[in-house]
Amino acid sequence: MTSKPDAPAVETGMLKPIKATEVFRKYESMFFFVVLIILNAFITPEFLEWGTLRNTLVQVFPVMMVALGMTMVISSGGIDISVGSIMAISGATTARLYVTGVSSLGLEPVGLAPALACGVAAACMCGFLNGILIAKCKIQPIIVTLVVMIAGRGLAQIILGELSTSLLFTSFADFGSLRIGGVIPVQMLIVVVIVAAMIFVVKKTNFAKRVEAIGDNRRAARLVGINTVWVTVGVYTLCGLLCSIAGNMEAARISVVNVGSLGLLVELDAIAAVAIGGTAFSGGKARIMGTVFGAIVVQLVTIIVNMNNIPDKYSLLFKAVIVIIALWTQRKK
Amino acid sequence: SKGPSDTSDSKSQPDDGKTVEGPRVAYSSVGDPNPWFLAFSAELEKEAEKRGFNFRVTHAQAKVEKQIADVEDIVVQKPDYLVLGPVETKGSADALRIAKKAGVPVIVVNRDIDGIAGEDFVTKIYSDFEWIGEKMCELVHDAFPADAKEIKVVELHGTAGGGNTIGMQKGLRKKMEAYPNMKIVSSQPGNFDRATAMKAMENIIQSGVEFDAVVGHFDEESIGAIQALKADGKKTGSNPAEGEIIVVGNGGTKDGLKAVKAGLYHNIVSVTPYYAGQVFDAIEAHAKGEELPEYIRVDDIVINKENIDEHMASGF
Amino acid sequence: MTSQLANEDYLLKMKGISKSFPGVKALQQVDFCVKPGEAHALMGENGAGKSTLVKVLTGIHQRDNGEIVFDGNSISPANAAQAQHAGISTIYQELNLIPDLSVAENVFIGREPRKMGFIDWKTVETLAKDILDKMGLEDVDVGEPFTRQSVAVQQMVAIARAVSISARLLVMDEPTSSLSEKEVGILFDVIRALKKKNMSVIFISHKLDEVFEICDRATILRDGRLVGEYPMQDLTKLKMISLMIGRDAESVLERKREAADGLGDRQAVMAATGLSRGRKTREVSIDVKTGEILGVAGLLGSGRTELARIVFGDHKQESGQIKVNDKPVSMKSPGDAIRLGFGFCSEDRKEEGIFPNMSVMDNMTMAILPKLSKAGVLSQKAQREVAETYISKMRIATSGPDQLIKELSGGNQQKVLLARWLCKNPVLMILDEPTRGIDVGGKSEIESIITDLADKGVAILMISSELEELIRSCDRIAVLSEGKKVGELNAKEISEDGIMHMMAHGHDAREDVHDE
Amino acid sequence: MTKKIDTTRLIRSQGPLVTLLVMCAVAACWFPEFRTYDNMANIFKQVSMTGLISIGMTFVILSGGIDLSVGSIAAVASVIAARLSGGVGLFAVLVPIIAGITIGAANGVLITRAKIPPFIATLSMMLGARGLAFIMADKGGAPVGADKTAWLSQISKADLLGVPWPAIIFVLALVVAILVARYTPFGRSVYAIGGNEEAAVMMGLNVSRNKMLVYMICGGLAGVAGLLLTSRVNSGQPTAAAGWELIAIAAVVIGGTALTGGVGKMSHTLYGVLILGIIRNVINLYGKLDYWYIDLITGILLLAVVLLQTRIAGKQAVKP
Ligand SMILES: Nc1ncnc2c1ncn2[C@@H]1O[C@H](COP(=O)(O)OP(=O)(O)OP(=O)(O)O)[C@@H](O)[C@H]1O
Ligand SMILES: Nc1ncnc2c1ncn2[C@@H]1O[C@H](COP(=O)(O)OP(=O)(O)OP(=O)(O)O)[C@@H](O)[C@H]1O
Ligand SMILES: [Mg+2]
Ligand SMILES: [Mg+2]
Repeated sequence: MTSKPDAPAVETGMLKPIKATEVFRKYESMFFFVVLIILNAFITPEFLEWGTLRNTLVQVFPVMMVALGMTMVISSGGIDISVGSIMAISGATTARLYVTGVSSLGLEPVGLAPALACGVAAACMCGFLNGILIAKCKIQPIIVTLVVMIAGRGLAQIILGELSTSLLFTSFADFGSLRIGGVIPVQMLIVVVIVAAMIFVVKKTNFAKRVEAIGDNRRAARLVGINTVWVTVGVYTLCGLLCSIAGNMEAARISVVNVGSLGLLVELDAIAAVAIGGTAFSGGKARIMGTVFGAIVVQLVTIIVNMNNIPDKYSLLFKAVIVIIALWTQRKK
Repeated sequence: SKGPSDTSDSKSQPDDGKTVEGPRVAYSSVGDPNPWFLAFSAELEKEAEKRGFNFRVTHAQAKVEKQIADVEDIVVQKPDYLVLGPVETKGSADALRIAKKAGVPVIVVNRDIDGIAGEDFVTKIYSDFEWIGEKMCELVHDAFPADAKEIKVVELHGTAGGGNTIGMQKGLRKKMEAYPNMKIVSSQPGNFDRATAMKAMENIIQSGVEFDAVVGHFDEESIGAIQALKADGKKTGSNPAEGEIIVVGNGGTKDGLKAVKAGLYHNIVSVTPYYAGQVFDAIEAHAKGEELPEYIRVDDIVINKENIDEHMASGF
Repeated sequence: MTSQLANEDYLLKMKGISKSFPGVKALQQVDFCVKPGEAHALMGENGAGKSTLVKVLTGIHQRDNGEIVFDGNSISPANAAQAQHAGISTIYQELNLIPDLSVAENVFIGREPRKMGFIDWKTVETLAKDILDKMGLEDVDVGEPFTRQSVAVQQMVAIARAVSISARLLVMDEPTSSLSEKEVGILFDVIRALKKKNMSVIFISHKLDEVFEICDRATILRDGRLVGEYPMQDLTKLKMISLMIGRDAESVLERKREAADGLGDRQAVMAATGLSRGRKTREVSIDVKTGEILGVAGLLGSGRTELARIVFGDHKQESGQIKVNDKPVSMKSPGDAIRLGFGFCSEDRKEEGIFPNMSVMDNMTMAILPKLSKAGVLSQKAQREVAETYISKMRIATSGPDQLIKELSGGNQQKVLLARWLCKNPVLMILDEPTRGIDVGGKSEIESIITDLADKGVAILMISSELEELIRSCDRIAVLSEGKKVGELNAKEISEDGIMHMMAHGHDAREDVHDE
Repeated sequence: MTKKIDTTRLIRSQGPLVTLLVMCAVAACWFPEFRTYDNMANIFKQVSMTGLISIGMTFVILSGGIDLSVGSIAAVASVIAARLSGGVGLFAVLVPIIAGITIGAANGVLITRAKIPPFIATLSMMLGARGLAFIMADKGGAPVGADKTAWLSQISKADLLGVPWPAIIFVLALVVAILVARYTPFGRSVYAIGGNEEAAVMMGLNVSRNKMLVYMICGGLAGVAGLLLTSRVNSGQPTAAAGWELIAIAAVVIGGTALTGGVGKMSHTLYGVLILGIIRNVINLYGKLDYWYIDLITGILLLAVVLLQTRIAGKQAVKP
């Protein structure tokens, strides 16, 4: 009323009732999720069971954590392909301190909590380094994270002092396969907490707005006084933090830290999850719930293939098709 | 093992490969991030030092094309011998041709390769994977009472196309013909990797397939299976009568041995990485002009609850 | 065949054109006709639908309804290439050339002269040089990347490209918004020459003087609807404005601001001495006092923008000093300047202003996030309040605070960007071409907002290529030429002639220097 | 005065070349074998496959896109070539290349018609084509043996006047690509599209068609690379060429081409390709690195090269 007496023919009425296609776009990853569930309820025996849900969530855990970090990175207009190596570095740091100790420094193995703290710190450092190289040295994100991806595994091996360290029969490994009350895997609990925290961050904080602004127009962001260097560093550090959760929990679950294979190729699934989730690759709004369902959809494909005894090679094709359909339906005209 | 400090020492005084007098041996490793290859490579290096050889190594990161390039780079330096751990039976064969053209004799290790002994290479030395496959089959069979009606087996196999995977698959199936009550109900890739095997096992369990035994192509796969079964509340061990699932595998890793000792892992057929001595024996024999057989078998053994203590230290 | 006769009098006939975007009917049943050899003005307020009509014509947007007859044929171009092929050459409102290619290449890309199938670079460069020389751009090195040129030169290059495509119809959507009078003069000479060759021109501008000078007829749009088509001689400025806004024009008439008095005694909010940076800024000293509006005038490329950037901490000065409230400050980034209470509205709306995929609300409040939040947690309610206040205060045509800014018309985007800084209550506001692309009504609104701000004690540094605008609102005007300050005029001395003289003086000096 | 500026300018514009020369000088001092003709020929031979892909990738990146599917395309082509190697030689050569072009065209369709961002479109294609390679391979995804006697298999082994054929193919393709990029309307429009796609559309360039072409060229060159791979390893490798996309991207970027598109030189990609090849070669010549140091050193060298390059080239207009 008060505004625009001579505004153009804006039909306020039209904007309110949201169109079906828009609903679809907004909740698209969830739509795929539902379709996959329904489809499988018919074709896959034993599909609609608690065990399947549990398997899905436990197996998708590292991908989901990494994808959440990746969502923020992509929202800032960047990309991080070093996530798998950061998982390995984090796991290696924890395992070295927790299992082996550092004999050359006369360091005996330490307790789980300090070891984990160091593991998390190491991953954050890697993220920090990524951010500095990108924002300060102005090297393109894909190259910086490629370097960290390559060098990271070597570094992880040096940290660990060997290729793989076993966590078998340790209380950390027990934690990794812990089921609360004998039913709910501990991973599920962590997912709920982290996702809630991420949603809060994205919906409510200045930080997320600044990240989005940088992703949308870096130059303009600088001119409204956003410290683009530190926000970028913050984003990659956050991604590192989430990688550390992924890396350590996965190591605990499989009870080994093998720096050659921990987190290997996780970046592909994570990127696919973000894409299905609808976060734009040109930067912009981070869509956390989209990524969550995107990750589950990616994982469901693998699980379905396994459960139906379809040769593994087809799951690659299925993933490709799903990502394409997802992106095709949410494309902007 | 060789620590970081060693390397930085040798780096600080750049050498052109002539610091150690004596025959020069280069090793082209598969360079897979698998403890076995590192153990083998370390063995070779130790043995080379002991016998006064000048030793160098390249790691192919499990990529055939990188191995070919590695060998090309190696022969430029004209070593006296090339020890070749083929990434892959067919793909790595061209490395033989390159070495031959440069006049570098080749000793093939780890796995089989396409080529003719005595012509393309001197000899090949590795475990008998077909025998290992047969042995694993036999061990599973013997764990059950002789009158068991049906023994349903899940196989978690290694990377497709690898000589060892092919050998074990072949041996397993060949021997199974002799045991009509045995049957493979599911065969999934574990890719010698614990996480992959564990996921595969979890999904097999969830799909409701029933089984009595698991055969892993490598300890990592067996342990992955044991973990998945444990998380699901199933027991593994040596006593099928009490509902325990029999897990048999190939390997001899530290974790594998630990699991045998803990009674969770029925038997291991070893695949020893400790045969560097045989490799250098072959090199020295060839240098002296002696005739060598086209295949030198590396002997493997069965590790079980009874003999676990004497092998505990040999884990890699 | 049958319609031949009717079409003879018109080169272009658009009939009943409608176009809607989600939530907005940008065009409703618009008719628009252009005769051969005429310059036809397309007029309307910001958001009236001018650019949309042009884009429908050139195939960027597909119309929902209506018919286009061009040169006797019914056309429906599916993309710009088809329209160009049909004989329509266009300069779009948002500058659209290729930043990293050379100037010469930008003029010729898509139709490079070739020798044996390969591009003949020599010919490309000589031809481009010829064309640009004719447009008064003798100084431009055609081999340099396009981005290195100032916005005005870029605009001239775009014009050169469009003109050199031999077409039947030339469409110009606000070609003059960043040009100074000299360039406008050159452009008009070009247009006259084209008219002689029986080419038609569609001319869109918010500068009424220009329209009256060059155009033969005008079509006026309001809120996406056709108001009417008029021969220029039937219109007066006042009449045109009231047709555009649909009410009496009195309220939007521009008034000269009463110069603030007692300025001499006031304290300088920002005083810079001896600022230098490369060849663009040389030994410039400048100061702005509380409640003062300082204008900065100069020809294109005279270094006005560069000066503003240095003062805002976006570019580091190589020498010189900036004092704020008498204290020397060192600014490493715009963030530092903003903390000192500065605000800066860039001339390059698209590259440096808007966050295209964010809402009007977010765009407006991006510089005051800390103010609207507690412990880093942002209050959407506060954000919305600010946005709604300024949407109504500045009469921004938008469906609401949540609309994406990229969906607004150019002028309305500009208003949002101004609001971004207004809502911050700055101490010093730096405005680089603040009214670029804004309609008559908006301009006077913005001028009065700026005046109000100054009256409240905000210091304002305003760069504008429109001398009249500077003269109307400024208390003092500094004139730049070739990166140097060539003079300063206070309220009493300000006159168009005075400024022109100074700028020209500087210009002459430049020609001497430039002879390398 | 002007002359001085020109030399620094020249050095700046030749950042990748300077970096390459520095590397060569260091390597040649350190390893006598590095200087041998055989070693040089090896390096060219070894980089020929990723080099071909880097050429295609340069076009793609110049156009403002990216192609992650090249490695998978090479794998598909490799398997097809091996399957056909026993039959008519011409087919064994043409069909894999056509397959590469086809997958490239599919990328193009997804990007230009379905408007899927290149990163994602080609990521899906990377997964999909890899799956395809596995499906066409032997049971369980095992490699397909190629006919060793076929002339396909000889390409990578033979040489012309001492120059290996793969190197000749690579250099020829590079020369053609340089000419195309600089002297054809297609080449220039690739730059224009990468510089500002919206503007290119509005300037009336045929953006969709040219983008299609770019991805088809890239796919086709990946197909040729797959062919050379099969020839080199005498088998069709469904798992091979993984990570080649990253090598190619790195080579292009080290060559100074901006990932944002529109800026860069085709010829400089050669330097990027050689720099990466030399890093690998030098590590092998050294031959004493522990397994776990190889990745670390490779990464550090790569970073050093990129830093050196950006330093030499000065602050380029780095858009985010
Ligand atoms: N892509 C789009 N999506 C949604 N709405 C749009 C889009 N483009 C334009 N509009 C709307 O269409 C209307 C007309 O816009 P247009 O750009 O044609 O105005 P204009 O007359 O050119 O204004 P100005 O003088 O400010 O340039 C505006 O209300 C604008 O918000
Ligand atoms: N040779 C150049 N190299 C890099 N940037 C340049 C060059 N020439 C101009 N620019 C940029 O173009 C912008 C405008 O330059 P400048 O300050 O000289 O113009 P101005 O006086 O504001 O004139 P106008 O805005 O009318 O073009 C500045 O941001 C400046 O950095
Ligand atoms: Mg407009
Ligand atoms: Mg300016």
